[in-house]
This record gives sequence, structure tokens and C-alpha cells, in this order.
Amino acid sequence: MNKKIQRSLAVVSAAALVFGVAAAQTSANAAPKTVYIAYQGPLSGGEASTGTDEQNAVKYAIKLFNAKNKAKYNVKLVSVDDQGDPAVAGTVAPGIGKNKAILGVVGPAYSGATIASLPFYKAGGLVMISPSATRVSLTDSGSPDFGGPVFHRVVGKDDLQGPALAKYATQGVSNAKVFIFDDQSSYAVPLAGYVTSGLKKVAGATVVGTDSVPNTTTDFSPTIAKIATSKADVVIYTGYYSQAAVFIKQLRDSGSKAIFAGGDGVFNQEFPKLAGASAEGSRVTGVGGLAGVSTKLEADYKKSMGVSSGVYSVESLDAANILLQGILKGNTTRAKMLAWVKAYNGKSITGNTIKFSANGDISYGLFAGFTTKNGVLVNTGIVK
Amino acid sequence: MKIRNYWNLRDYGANIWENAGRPVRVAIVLVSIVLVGLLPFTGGSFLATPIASFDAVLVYPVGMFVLMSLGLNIVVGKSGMLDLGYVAFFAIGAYTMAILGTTTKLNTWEIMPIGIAFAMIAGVLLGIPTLRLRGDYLAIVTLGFGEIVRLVVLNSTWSKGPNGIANIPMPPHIGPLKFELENQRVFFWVVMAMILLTIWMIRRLSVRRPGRAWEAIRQDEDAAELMGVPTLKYKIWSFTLGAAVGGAAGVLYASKNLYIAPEMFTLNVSILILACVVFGGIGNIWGVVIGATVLGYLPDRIRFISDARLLVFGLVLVIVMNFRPDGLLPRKKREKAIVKREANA
Amino acid sequence: MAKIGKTLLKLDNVTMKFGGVTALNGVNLEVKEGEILALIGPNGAGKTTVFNVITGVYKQTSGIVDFDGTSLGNQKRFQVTALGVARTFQNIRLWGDMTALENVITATDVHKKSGVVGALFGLPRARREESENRERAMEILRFIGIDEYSDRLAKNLPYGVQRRLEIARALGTSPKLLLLDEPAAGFNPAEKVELAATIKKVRDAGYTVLLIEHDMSLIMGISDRVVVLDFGTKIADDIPSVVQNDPRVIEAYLGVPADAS
Amino acid sequence: MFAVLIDQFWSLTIAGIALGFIYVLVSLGYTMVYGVLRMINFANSEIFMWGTFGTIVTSRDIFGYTQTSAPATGPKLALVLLSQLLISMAVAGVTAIFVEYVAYRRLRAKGTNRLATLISAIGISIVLSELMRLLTDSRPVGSPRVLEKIILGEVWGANLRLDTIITIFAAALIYFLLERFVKLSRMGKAIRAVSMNEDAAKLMGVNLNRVITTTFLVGGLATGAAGFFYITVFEYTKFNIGFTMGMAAFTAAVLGGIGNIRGAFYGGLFLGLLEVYASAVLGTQWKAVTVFIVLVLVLLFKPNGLFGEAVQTTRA
Repeated sequence: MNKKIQRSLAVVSAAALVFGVAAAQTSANAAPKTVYIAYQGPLSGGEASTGTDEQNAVKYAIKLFNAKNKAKYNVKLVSVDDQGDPAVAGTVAPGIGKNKAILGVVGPAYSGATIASLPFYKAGGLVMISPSATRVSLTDSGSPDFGGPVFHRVVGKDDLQGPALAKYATQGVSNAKVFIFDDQSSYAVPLAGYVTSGLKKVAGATVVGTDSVPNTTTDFSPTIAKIATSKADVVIYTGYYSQAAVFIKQLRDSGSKAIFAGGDGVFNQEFPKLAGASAEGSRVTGVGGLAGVSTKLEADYKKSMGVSSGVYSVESLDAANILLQGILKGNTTRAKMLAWVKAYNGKSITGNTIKFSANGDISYGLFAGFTTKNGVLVNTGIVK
Repeated sequence: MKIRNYWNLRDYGANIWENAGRPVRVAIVLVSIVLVGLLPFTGGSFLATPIASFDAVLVYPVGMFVLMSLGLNIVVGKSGMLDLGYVAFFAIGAYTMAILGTTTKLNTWEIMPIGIAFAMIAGVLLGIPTLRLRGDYLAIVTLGFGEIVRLVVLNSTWSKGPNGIANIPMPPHIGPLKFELENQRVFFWVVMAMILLTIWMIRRLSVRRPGRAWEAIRQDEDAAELMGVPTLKYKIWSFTLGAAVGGAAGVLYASKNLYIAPEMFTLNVSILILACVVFGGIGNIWGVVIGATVLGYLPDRIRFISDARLLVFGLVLVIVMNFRPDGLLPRKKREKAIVKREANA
Repeated sequence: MAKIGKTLLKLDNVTMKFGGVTALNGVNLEVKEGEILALIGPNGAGKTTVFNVITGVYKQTSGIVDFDGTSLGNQKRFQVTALGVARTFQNIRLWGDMTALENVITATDVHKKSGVVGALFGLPRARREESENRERAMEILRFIGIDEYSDRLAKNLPYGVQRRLEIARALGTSPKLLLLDEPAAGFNPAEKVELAATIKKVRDAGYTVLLIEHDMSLIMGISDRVVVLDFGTKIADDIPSVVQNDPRVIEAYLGVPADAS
Repeated sequence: MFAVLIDQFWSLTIAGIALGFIYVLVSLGYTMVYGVLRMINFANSEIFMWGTFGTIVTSRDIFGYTQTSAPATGPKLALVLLSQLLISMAVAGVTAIFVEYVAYRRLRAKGTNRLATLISAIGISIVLSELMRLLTDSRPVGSPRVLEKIILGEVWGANLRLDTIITIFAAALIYFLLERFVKLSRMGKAIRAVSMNEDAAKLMGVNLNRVITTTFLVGGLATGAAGFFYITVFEYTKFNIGFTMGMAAFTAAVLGGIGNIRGAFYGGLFLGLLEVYASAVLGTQWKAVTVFIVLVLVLLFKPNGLFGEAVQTTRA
């Protein structure tokens, strides 16, 4: 195979990974050094928008890094599309786990896909930093889903968020009557459970009703009927923003004035956009987006990537940066990279200090409360 | 039509086969098995799949699809019943493995017969009330069954609901062959063995009473019943055998993927498997094998057009069906071979 | 001529209604062992309905169908066949993608005991039955005179052979009573003569035949007895020569009273 | 368990009927094609999805409505709604004809097996949905509010909302017009003739291709209208909404007796009500299970659906 073909294949890094890696190794003497990190998440299929948003943030981080360290390193991104589906993850993960050229993974985006990928990454000693897999069991060393030592996340897990959401949703409501429902997904059902247990610690709050609604639902009238019967004054939904937008419109159109609250699945500026005026006053817990961190950064992002930042962009940037800093420090083997991440002590772009616990959880994991005002989710500060 | 014969692989293959003596046939079979068995070692060639590792792709989707398509082919191809809920049996097998594998000391091979039995029982239970229905009505009822199985698993606590079940044990080694995470070639060989077993089963049944009964049912169910074929009984058998293969595939899959969740068992799987059957050539074992191989392999091979992958998949389905409606390798037409043989004699 | 024996099939006051339409109205019919009974009547008289009631395709609205001491009222269709009633179809309904031989073998399976398990594991009984069936089916094809077509797909056979294969397939179930639904439809005179010989041969081999046919000369040549249906009612039941001259029969066929002309 | 049902009975019923009418219109897309071809138009769900986008594009891009703009009033409201309806129907109609041309025509001319056609239709529905996914970047699309959802009044404790009322009456009207069309027009009669006996219809000089194209068109128009009502009520769409709707509408068609226009009507309404009642009583997670169990029971006792023609399955 001649050099030219090698190079052109390497450019299409995702497509020609196998050959590309060969090329990188044969031309090792040539500076700058090419290294690979991967992003894993849904890049096609029904959940693709989440993955695309996250991957864009990772790409942005790499772009900045490559521009800055042109002389030393050329970091390439391997896009690993698992469609957010554990079945697909089980097919792609063995290849990634085996491919020693990949030093670390940002992702997987979803907890189910993470669990399916774990055995292969554990076997390959491949470090993972997920921007959005929040399932508690992933960092619970007693659980079969436990991801240690390779799994890390820069996002707060569900059992931190659940109580925060419970608190924030019921703020200023005395003797709150709460209706909780989820979208049957592996994200929403456990979160609903942690919200329920979190509510026990909120004085006077009671759960007056629950429902579990398939995530393809658009007609929420039965749920709304239940809410009306239960006379709830707070409604908490633990699913995702698109469903939440459909629901909140129908809830308001039915004449209900109950407070609506959601978790980080709902935390997305698309939510007020989709729901319009009905979203006003909705309470959402999450961790601030890129624009919330710095408008300048957001503007640069948009200029560089051509699109606005989306969901989990801060987390994805942080995760990518941890790996990139590791590369800069010369941790160009998997073992070194894993050790680097485990010992990492640095700053998030939000200014918080990132450190991982022994089980891979982020040190802070604080959730901010957001309220929709004039069509935008506005940060009202950390929920305490 | 005449031109087609030159590149008609089926007739070409059938010719060699028909004219071969027993030793040659045995040799052909053995050589083919060995060649296919060597596939996991060709990962470095043009066959390689980007991102996903080749040996993993050979196990799932390719091998599993072939196995399940052969199972579904008993139902759809042999006896002509449109089953859109085949994934249910796959799910039952997988959950049997997952639950027993994580809660008892039984290993994969010990759970295999249990998983198959559960799938078969489900097949009978579903078959008795519904197989009186025909055509599209049967299609929608089976489709509903597939969804019900998924939803029950999703909404129940014994199955850990949407969280799924992790840490499913891998199969224990078979003699010197060890199952490894990093290299899945032993899984591939096991799938291959299961495929061969299924093919053996289908071929054996096809030329005997059950095969004739299914064939009669497929072509004219009323005539079959009036000629004394107990149609309901044979339809249930067909359904149950298909279920058994699906259940077996499910057990092995759970033991290979190590983690299963309800979201893996959606209607899409049923439709994809059905597409494999029809795409390759409904009713013809080799057609089904080729169809499932192509449709299982293609999406992973063409990852470079990453985002438009499914779009291309859809287009391929439309185009192939339009130009080869009986599939890539249609049901064999024995008469042709017979007439040819007579002409030669 | 074969000996006429006891009553094999008895329809007692059988009525069949579809919605508001009465297809059969209190039909009484007896078929005796060893005879060739022809069932005739104008189009829409209910002839095929009689076949469908006997074979269990329709459940009669009222009345009793008794076959060889068993009431056919609650039998499934394949059980009726197993009891010894087999039929052919007015519009040929062979299994086109099977060979002629396989068509007949499938029919011979009805009296065999082995099933899926036996076939799968090659149990001795299954193997024995397979070879027995094959021989028996080949024998029947020879008997009907179409054995040279045994390996051809049914759908590719000449029309006449298909009709004969239908008879062969029905014989495959070893019936006591053979129901033939217009077996000569579409035949030329020479073929009809041949068919008449075949039907006689079938009867002489010990089968009882109930026959629907339009061709009078064929019927007159081979039937022992003729039953005439008109608008679902039996209007005549006698030997051919008597029926032929029955004024009601002539009226039914010509549509006008015999003495009106 | 039944508290919600008793407490909110009329709210649920009104919502169920509105949903039911949307099902009725989509079911028509299935049932008409089935009547003529005896085949499931597997791509009908995606035709519906394209219709919903037609509706949104009209208000958003042609009339320039945004999420924050005020709802329309007066004649402008009528104009926008009507254009939305017509464009949605047009988009769906054209898509349906496209589906017929690409996925069905050639295979039908060859007279091949039904399964090949089914797979071809599955293929085209993958293409349609993936195309839309690529166009919309997999993101959900919200509809600007054109029709203000005024509460007109209250009946037995249930709110009568403008959009629900419009949906019920307009959908009923469209259903009625379609039924008249099939009953009375020349083309409609030809469609019915073909659905009863294709060969006989051919002998009578019916242009089969034209009849089939028209059937797809009419089914597509009904489905497109459903897309409009869907957007008016739910104001939301995504490239993958077709699947759920398609499943429901197809179930409705089978419940009512597929191939039979009146069956689609009763089946759709029955399903709409069944879904809301079941969700209210058992919890929404058991909705689909309930629907399928009811479907199986209905088919067991009435194999041709609740209102299916009493065709003998056996014609020996």
C-alpha cells in the first residue's frame, strides 16, 4: 500500500481506522505524533441528536488542542456509533477495546450502552469518561454493572440528582402534592425512584400519583387526567426534553397550573423552544450549558463548529480535555492514560475542580436549578 | 432468461452437486465448513469492518442473523405464515440465560435446553389460539406478541425492568476452546455449529412428512386440510421449531453480549430478520444464509457513509426486491434439475 | 360390476343456509358401498355445497350427515378425510410447487402415525412409513396411469394430467368414499371416454364414488344411480334411464315445464 | 384503580375520540390499499410522518410563524389552517404515489410473492424515515401555535377545547367525504370493484394501474389530513413518530376489519377510546399490552375484525 493512499485513508479517520492506525505506526518518526481518542455515543438512529451534540463538543476540544499543539501532537477522533443501543454497543466495543491505538474514550453517552461496552474496555484497560451516563450502579462497586477501574464520569449521578430535583421542584410549595412520571427508559425509571426517595426528606411533601409513559407517546391525556384526579400541585417528569415539551403544552392547555419540573434529560434549551409559552416557570435541574459558562466561549464554538452547542457540551468538553491534557503530558499508552485520569486533578471549564473518586465518580456532582423565563432556561444557582 | 443461466449461481451450484458422487459431496461440505470456519482469521483483509472488530461482527450480527433467519424461515418460508414477532423468542431465550446465569450456578450449555424449552412453550401457547388466523391477521397478532414480551420484561421487576441484566457469565470452555472477550472466534464456531444443526434439522424435515405438510399448507391450506393434513398441528410445530431456534440464539447471544436490556428486543429486530429471509430467497436455506449474511454484514462494512447507512440499507432492500423479487437465491426449482438430468441420461 | 353393499354415507334432511339464502333444503341422500352415484343439477343447484357439507368445509344448518356409522357433524376437516372421505376440486387445487409424486405422498400421510419427532431423529417407524408411502403413492400413480409424470412439478403438468392427479391424490388418502367434483370439466370426448374408464376402474378396485358432473353421456355410461338437485332440493333419485325421462328433471334443466312446449 | 376513569371520564372520552379520529384517517390509508391490493402498505406510517412535516413547514416557513408569535385569528386563521391541511394532504398524497411507484408497481406487474412486496415497502419506509432524519438532524420539531387552544366550555366537568372540537368535526367531515367518494364516484366504484374481484374488474375495462394509484393517493390524502390534525393537537413531530402511529392505525384497521372503510371508522374510534381508558385504569405502561390482548381476543372471536365483511375464509 503506498503512502498516498495511506494518508488519504487516515484522513477519513473513522472509515479507515484499521489502515489509519497502521499508517500512524509506520510513520512514527515523522512529527507531529498522531494519537487517537474515541467518542462513543448515538450518532445515527433515534437518539442521534444527543450523540451529535456531544461529539461536536469533543471535536471542538480537539480542534483547539491541535491548533495549540501543532508541533507535537495531532489528535484524531474515532467516531464510535453505538446508536445508544446496548446491542450495537456489544458489537462495536470489542473492536475498540482491542484497538490499542485508541487511548481513551469520551463516552459512552448512555448507561445501557456503557454496561454493554464495559467488559471489553475493562479487558483492554481502556479508560472511559462519560459525559452523560448517570446510572448509579455504574460506580457502585457492589453492583454487577460496576465500571471500575476504567469507567469515569464528569456528570453527577442519579442519586445526587434525584433529591436535588425533588427539592427544587417543591421549593416554596408547602405540603406539596407531587405527581411523578417517567418515560420507561433506563434513564428515567431509576431517576424517578431517586426523586421519590428524595421527596421523603422534603417536609410535608407526598407523592400522590405516578405513571410510566412509553417514550414515543404524544397523547398525554390519560396522564393529565390522573394528575387532575390526584390534585397534584407539582408534576415531575424524569424523561427527556422533547417529550416534556409535548407534555407541558398539553398540561397547560388542559388548564392545569401545577408546577412542572424535570431532570437533566429535560435540561436543554430546546425545551422552552419546543414548548413555547407553556414552558414558562418550569423548573429543571441540570448542569449549566456552554452559554451559561461563558457567552464568549459559546460564540467561538458556534464560529468554529458551525452549530450552537447542545446537550452535555460542557461535560463532553471537560471529558475530552482530561484526555487531551493527558496526551500533552505524554501519557500515550492506555495504562498511563488510565493512571492519569485516575489521578486527575484539574479544573472544569466551569471553574469547578475535577477529581475522580475511587469508583470513578466526579468530585462535585452538584446540580443547578433552572427556571424557564421568557423562553430560556435561567440558572438560579446550585440546589442545596 | 437464457443469459441468466450463465450467472445463475443456484443452478450452477445445483449442477455440481447433482453430478457429484457421495465422496465428492462429503468433501465439498467439509471444505466449505472449514473455509467458513476460517473466516475469523481474515479480519485483516478487505472484509474487515471499520470500528467494530471483524470477529465480533461475524458472531453478531452476521452469525446470529443467519441462525435466526433459518429459524424464522421454518415459519415464513416453509409453512408460509407471516410472523412479525420472532424477536419474542429471541428475548425469551436471552432472558432465560440472563436470569438463570446470574442467579444460579448453571452454565450456558446447561441453560441452553431450558431456554429452548421456554421459547417452545411460548410458541405453543401463542400458536394454539392464534394460528387459526391467516395472512395479515396472523402478522399483526404475532407482532403484538413480540411487543407484549418486550413490554412485560420492561415493566417487571424480576427482569430488572429497563435497567437490564449485566454480568451474564460467558460459556465455559469446550475442551481446548476457550471463550474470550477480545477474540470471539470460538463464539463464531459455536454459532456455526448451531447453524449447521439447524440446517440439518430443516433439510431432514423438509423431505419427510412435516416438510410436505408445511409445503401443502403454504401452497393451499384448505386443500391441505381436506387431504387430511392436520394443519393446526403442523403449523404449531413449525412455529415451535422456529421458536426453538430463536430461543437458542437468544441464550447464546446473552452469554456473548454479557448484558441485555429490553430495548434490544424491539420490533425492528423481527423486521430485520424477516428482511434477511425474504432478501436472500424465501424458503431456500442457502438463500436465507446469504441474505442474512449480507444484511448483517453490510451496515457494519459501510460505516464510512456513517450517517446515511440505514438509508442505503433501505435502498438496497427496495432495489433488490424490485429486480430479484424471489430474493438473491430463490427457492430451488427441482424440476429443472430433474429435466436436465433426464436430458443428460 | 361390483357388488352394491350397505349404506356408506347418509344425508338425513340436511339444510344449509348462508344468511338468507338456502343452498340446501332438507336433502336426503344415501350412497351405498361400491356404487357410482352421480349428483347432477343445474348451476347453483347446491351440488358442490353437498360436497362441502360432507367434507366439513361448511357446517350444515340442520340435519345429520352420517358416514359409516359416524356422525360427521363435529369432525374437523382433516378428521373427515382420515375417516375415509376424499375429494377432488372443481377448480384444480393441487400443490403446484410439489411434484406429482409428492402431492400423492402428502395425501398418503393421513393414516400414518409418525410426525415431526420421528422425522427429525429418523426413528424406525418414520423411516418405514416414508418408504411405504412412497411405494403406495407410486402405485396409485401407476393405477391412474400418470406415473411417467411423477417427478414433474404439478403446476407444469398438462391440464388433463392435473385432473387425473387430483383423483390420484384423493386416492392417496385411501378413502372409502371418493367425491369427484366435475372431473371431466374441460375434457374433449376422447379424454372423457378415458376418464370414464378410469372411474370405473377406481370403483372396481373397491372404492365408492360420488360424482358431480355435467356431461350426461358420461353419467349415463358409468353411474349406477343418479340424484338430481334443483335449488337445493332433491327432485329425483333413480337409475339413469329413469331420471333421464323424469319431467321434473327436464324442467329443471330446460327452465320450462316439459309439457309447456 | 378506577378512580381516574370515574373522575375524569368525559375528559378522557373527548380526548379519546379526538385521538380516535386521527387514527381513523391514518387507518384509511392502510385499509384502502389493503382493500385493493390485499397488502399492507407498510410505508403508510412514514407517509403520515411526512404529512406532519408538511403541516409545520407551511405555518413556519410559508406563513412565518415562530414559537413565540401570537396565534392567528379571524380570516387569517382560516387561511393558515386550510393551507396547512391542504399542503399536508398534498405532501402525503405525493409521497403515497411515490411509494406506489417505487415499491409496489414493478413487483405487482411481475405478480410476485406478497412478502417481496412487503420487504420492498419496508425498504421504502426506512428510506423515507431516514431521509427525514438526515434532513432534521434527528431532532424533534415543534410546531408554532397557529390555533389558540381556547376552552370553549365545560361539559360534565370536561373542558371542550377548540382544537379538539375542530379535529373531531373536521376529521369526521373528511372521513364522510372520502366515504362518499368511494361509494358514489366513478373512480370510487372502480376501486370497490377491484377490491371485490380484481380479474372481473379488469374484464370490465377498469384501468387497474390508475385505480391503484388513485387508491394510494386517496389513502395518502386521508393520512396527510391526519398529519395536520395531529400537529394541531400535539404541535410536535419527529422523524420517528410514524412508527407508533402506524402501529396504532394498523391495529385500528384490523380491529375494524381491514379492507373495509367503515371498519377503519369504528376501529379507529374504538382504539382511541380503548387507549385512553386503559392508560387511565392500568397505567400508560400497559396501554400497548392491553390493546394487543384486546386485538387478539377480537380476532379469535371475529376473525375478520369487528366490522369485517362476512367473507368465508374458505372457498373450497
